[in-house]
Amino acid sequence: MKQEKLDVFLLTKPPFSSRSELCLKLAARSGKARLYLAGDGVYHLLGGVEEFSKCEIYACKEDLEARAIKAGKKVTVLDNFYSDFIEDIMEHCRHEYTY
Amino acid sequence: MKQEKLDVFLLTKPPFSSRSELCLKLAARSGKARLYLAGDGVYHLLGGVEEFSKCEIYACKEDLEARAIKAGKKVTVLDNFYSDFIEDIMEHCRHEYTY
Amino acid sequence: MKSVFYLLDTAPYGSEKAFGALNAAAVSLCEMDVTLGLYRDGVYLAVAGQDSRKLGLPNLADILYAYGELRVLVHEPSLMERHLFGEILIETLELADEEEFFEAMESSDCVISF
Amino acid sequence: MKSVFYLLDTAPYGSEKAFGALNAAAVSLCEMDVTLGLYRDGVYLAVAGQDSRKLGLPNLADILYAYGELRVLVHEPSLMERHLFGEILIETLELADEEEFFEAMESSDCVISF
Amino acid sequence: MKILTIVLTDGPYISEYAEIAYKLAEAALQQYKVNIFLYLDAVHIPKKGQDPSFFINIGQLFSGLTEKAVVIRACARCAGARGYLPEEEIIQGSNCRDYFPRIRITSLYELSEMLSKSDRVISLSR
Amino acid sequence: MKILTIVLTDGPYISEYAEIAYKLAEAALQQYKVNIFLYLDAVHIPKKGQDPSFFINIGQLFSGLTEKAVVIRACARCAGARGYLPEEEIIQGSNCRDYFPRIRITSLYELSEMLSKSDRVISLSR
Repeated sequence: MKQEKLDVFLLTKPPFSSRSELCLKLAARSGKARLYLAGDGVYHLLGGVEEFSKCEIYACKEDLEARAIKAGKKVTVLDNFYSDFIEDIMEHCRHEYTY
Repeated sequence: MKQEKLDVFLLTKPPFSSRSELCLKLAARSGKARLYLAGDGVYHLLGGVEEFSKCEIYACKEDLEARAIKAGKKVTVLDNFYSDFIEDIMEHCRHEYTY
Repeated sequence: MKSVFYLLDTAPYGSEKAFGALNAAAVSLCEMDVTLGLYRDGVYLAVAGQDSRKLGLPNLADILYAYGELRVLVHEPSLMERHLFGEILIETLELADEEEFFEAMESSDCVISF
Repeated sequence: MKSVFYLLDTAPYGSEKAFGALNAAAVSLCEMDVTLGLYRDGVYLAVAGQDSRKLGLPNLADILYAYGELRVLVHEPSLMERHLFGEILIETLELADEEEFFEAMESSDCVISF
Repeated sequence: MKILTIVLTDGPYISEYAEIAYKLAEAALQQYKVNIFLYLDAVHIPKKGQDPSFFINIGQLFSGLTEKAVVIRACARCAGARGYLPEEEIIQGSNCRDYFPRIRITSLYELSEMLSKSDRVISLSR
Repeated sequence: MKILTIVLTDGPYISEYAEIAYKLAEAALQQYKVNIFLYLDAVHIPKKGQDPSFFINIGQLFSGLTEKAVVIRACARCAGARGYLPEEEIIQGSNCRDYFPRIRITSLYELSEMLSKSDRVISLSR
């Protein structure tokens, strides 16, 4: 599945944080990016980050549940979020950023 | 001097902080406010906070020096910033806010 | 001080601050008029249906329900900005426009921020 | 990792973070290509003439001078926003527009944020 | 005598609020009664043995305030979470052996009591 | 074996990054070598005796990681400033009696060494 070496972004900050803005700018520049949402990062789904960003988007299930946030169809909700993320950054990615 | 009971604001956060924005909004609503700038709050002087705000403005000398920020003529630079601030909030003020 | 306004502008779960603000507000209830104001990222606390068991953290919505007598104001413009207007919110909370929210701060004897 | 980009977006003196970023960048100099990027509130570190003696804090501008071989990029749009363009800046620093700044991040093997 | 209460939520060094609180307390203590309540990360402030080579020793500053009658209390839940545990015995005015003398761990209700008795409250938080 | 290094700057409870770092390390340690460098407030994480009634005990989580060969080091300057002092003697793999076993206070140069030997670096900071 994850053959292509893409840039990987882990976003744990909520919208309106300046780090979030930086993260989304870098992801947009990358063109080919996977965006992992965990912690307060899952709040980006409320604003429809999956609609305006061209990234593949993954979200952490337990963080969604805690915050009562639903993920749209374009978002992959991962049960083993951290294992999948680790495999991605260690094996399949070009550059990794965390914000 | 400080006879009139005004609202007093202590601002220690830099511009673009959401707390700074809240502080300046509340100061504008107050109409009669004294604004004390300390810590990173002194960076508001770069944007000319003394021009667009109707408050009397006081700034902490050692914080200006550390950050190499100069205060304009409308700003009172206090040597004994904290003593003056304490006297103001304990004796002469209606409501005190810290951000 | 007869009244205190606790201002929470941090999102729940990502930090201990929301839990800290709730506890501080709760213990003040017997001695003072208490308002908890949810502002900016603090408004995320208002969303109904939170289930934090898998995170091993206390359910903050349950704490809000447990202190039903606590007055909680939700800053409407912050809700709107965060696309929370369509979401189901905890029903014991009070929506406040900016004017009402600021008036509640101004009419409290002190404001404590988290 | 052969190169590291330290991102500082916090103002000096109000927090230990600027001091921490400078130290981390300094110790990395012998083993890696190091860039310190001043972004958002981090650009306040670039102002010349800092004198922190009365605060009892280390003079961060002096530390910048002491590590003259450290590459420090200042994000120009952040400088502009903060009305710092008219101020005298520490001359050893390098101004970078957004494109150059992001390119430096992208061409580093890792980014560490403060 | 009027009463000033300062509420802190940040630990030392990472933020300047402990130092600002010290300066506020120092300026106020000659004329007013001063309380400081340590909440969340601020419970790290009174830890003994701080040795900040480049910064002012915040623990010592706060210890000095207690010698001038400033009352400093730390939230029991926040302190316990961070490994500062209250003991039954009070030694040199403190119930925590990790803390400087006279600085005590108390229930959060003490915050409420401090607030309700105060003429002015200053809250400093990142 | 590839190496992952995680750099932390926040203390426990006040931010979720210690927990996220734990989950990342736990997910990585079976296949990769994992280092964690504790900087600034993160030097509070390995303090013994944490008793968070409502939260997960972060100190114990990190202690558990060291049993699975995760290397955890704390910056000497940051630790010293906050009252965690290194001793000459190493007991149970640690040179700080306030810390859990196997977690050691080291020079900041260790961060640089960890970074230069790593295949991937994750930095988590408020």
